[in-house]
Amino acid sequence: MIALLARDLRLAIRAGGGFGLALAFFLIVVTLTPFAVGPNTATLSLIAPGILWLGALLACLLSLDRIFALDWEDGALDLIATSPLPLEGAAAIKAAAHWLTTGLPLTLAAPVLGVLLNLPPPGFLWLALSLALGTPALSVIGTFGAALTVGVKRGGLLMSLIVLPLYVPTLIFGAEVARRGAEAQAIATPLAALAAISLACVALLPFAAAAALRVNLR
Amino acid sequence: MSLWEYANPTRFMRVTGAALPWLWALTALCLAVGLTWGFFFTPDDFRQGSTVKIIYLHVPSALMGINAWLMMLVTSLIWLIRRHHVSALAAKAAAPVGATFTLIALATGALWGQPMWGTWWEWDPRLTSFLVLFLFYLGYMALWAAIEDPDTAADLTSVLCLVGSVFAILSRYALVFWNQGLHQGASLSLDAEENVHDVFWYPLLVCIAGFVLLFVALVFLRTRTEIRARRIKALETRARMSAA
Amino acid sequence: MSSPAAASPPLHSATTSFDTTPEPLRLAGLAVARGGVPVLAGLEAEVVPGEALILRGPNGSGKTTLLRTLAGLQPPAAGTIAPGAEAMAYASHADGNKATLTVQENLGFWARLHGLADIAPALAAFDLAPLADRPAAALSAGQKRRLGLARMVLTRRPVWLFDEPTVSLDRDAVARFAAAVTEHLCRGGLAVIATHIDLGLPHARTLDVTPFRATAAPGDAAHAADAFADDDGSAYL
Amino acid sequence: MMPDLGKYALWVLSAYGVSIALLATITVLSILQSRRTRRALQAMEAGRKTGQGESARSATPGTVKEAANG
Repeated sequence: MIALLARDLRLAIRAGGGFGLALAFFLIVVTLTPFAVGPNTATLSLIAPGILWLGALLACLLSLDRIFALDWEDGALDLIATSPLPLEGAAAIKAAAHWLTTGLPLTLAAPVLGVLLNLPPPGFLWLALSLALGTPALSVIGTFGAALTVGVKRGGLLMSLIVLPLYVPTLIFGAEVARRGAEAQAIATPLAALAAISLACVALLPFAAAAALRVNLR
Repeated sequence: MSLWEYANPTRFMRVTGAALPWLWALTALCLAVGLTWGFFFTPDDFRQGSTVKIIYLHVPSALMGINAWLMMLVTSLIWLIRRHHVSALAAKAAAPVGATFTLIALATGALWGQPMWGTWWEWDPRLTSFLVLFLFYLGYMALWAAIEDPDTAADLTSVLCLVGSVFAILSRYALVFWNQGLHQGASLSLDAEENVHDVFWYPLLVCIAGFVLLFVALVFLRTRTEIRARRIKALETRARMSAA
Repeated sequence: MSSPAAASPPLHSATTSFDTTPEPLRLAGLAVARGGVPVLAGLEAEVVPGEALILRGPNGSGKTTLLRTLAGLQPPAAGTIAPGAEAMAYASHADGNKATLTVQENLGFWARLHGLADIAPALAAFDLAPLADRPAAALSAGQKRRLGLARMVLTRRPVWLFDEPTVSLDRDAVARFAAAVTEHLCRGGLAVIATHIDLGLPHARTLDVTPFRATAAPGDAAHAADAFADDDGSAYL
Repeated sequence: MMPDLGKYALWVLSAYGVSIALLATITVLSILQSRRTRRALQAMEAGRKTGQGESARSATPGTVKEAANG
């Protein structure tokens, strides 16, 4: 298990690994928002949690099709499937690698970018916490989407169409925690719901992803 | 002869071939009676005025939009467990029909709400969950279209349907939490006492029957088309194999 | 039959033993399908340890599908395979090595994936040690094939499955490959290789898959897999 | 005969109009697709019946293309 994680992390960091792409995309989306919405800081701070969450979600979505496509093309996926490592483990590890290279950096960068959007002070902590809880779900749902569409040439768009509706619950609860945190309201329920969804996804979706991989490897 | 016998393509074709003409006739009858009865012969609601007539389209289509996805879920499970091709093809056939019903529910819901809520589209949780359901339908149909091998496509779409169903229900509750909601109370809940007044009730039942029959007829028709398409593909493969 | 092995450098002795004792490979009534359509049916074969089975047959006759079924990547349409997929080491056309990783990192990954830490003997066996820190992108076809062979050894699995291994290899690389497989057979391993050239392996038997093609004749068991291909089409019209 | 729809006439009528249009579309599309597939299958079955194999391959252009890149 760790061998696959170590290899994927090394690949991501190596030249052309695409480690910084999601972060750069996130930065661009956040900087574009005031151009679209106008520089009025009052409106910006109102929509800051939502925009930051949506930016992080789209950045996650962007880097999903790399999860299996590279190993599919150079035959590594076949060899990993014949190795003692079960496909469920491989799917979970791929999701963890995606989270470490995309979800975690986004979670750390979001508060910094919050300054750009004039995020109210109490919001910083809750934004980071909600993203920390939400991005694992985004990664593992994305891994499931990637496993479904790995056989499809240029399946990136198809995968987004499949994965985005699956992101709806996490986005709603995550953005709600960030917004309520920013406005210092009670956040117990959305926080619990967000954590519950993430835990359920991380626990169950690798099995669905592995089933999809087995079908595609046939 | 167990129920599973119907999954054999030839028997399915024979049975549905016989049933379809009757089904179309019954559907036309129910729809005609239900809609005309509801449209022409029911009084206006004291609060909503004549817009209440939209109930005869909104409630049945909303009901069928959800039931179509449930039917797809069941057929996907049947395909995964018992590997019956007809079941997978029925799921593939039902998706566009379910999507159309969901679209009708969305359109009629928006039009019905417009006078009451004063805006064309109100982010009401129940109406919005139909929008999300519609996105699920699009993803499901796109996945079917994207994969050439029919068996692989059937497997992958079945897995997507299972996972999608869980997330559709999750989205449903997330949306209720997300916006308290302006939707009128359940006009058709099982505890009878708070249901719509009788005079609206009977035409509504007929309309629902009409929509259910329409759904079944369309799914039968489209499944037969899918089976014929698979038959053509099989004959072509055979011709190629015996030629090569 | 002069063995070409003499010309190549000395090979590894008992580098890494097998993790399971090699048993004979038995195929009983095996049928394989590609995309739901049966390709081969009624396959009977037995390979004893120390022996190689060479698969012959035109392109698209099902050799690759058969190898993938043996490797456990897809379930057989009918029949049985003994031993199970955990005894099979599979090598397809694409060797699954990452271009941006060095030879050492690639081999290290495959070794740890199969529960082995030490890759030095495998590196030495295929004299890849001087190439250890060269990125896989900079390897020649012959060097890539040697890297693939080193991976096969690292899996410590008795049955090697090769799909057209000598494609784009020059004469010397082919000889080296044949020597490595011969060494594997001498240590009691087995091999199933889909190839068109004569590798000069000591105990090699050839299996032509063409007679086992699943013909389009309706009615036979493997054929029933495609539920829509029955002969009488009247019900469909 | 037309019921007095009052000031909401536009909403009610457009709701009925849109719904009936959508229902008609899905039904007509399904029927057309069904007919097209059925005709193709009949052509193929006829081809298969006349010459067992030889003419079947030439009867439907699909197979020739299929065989070419098969």
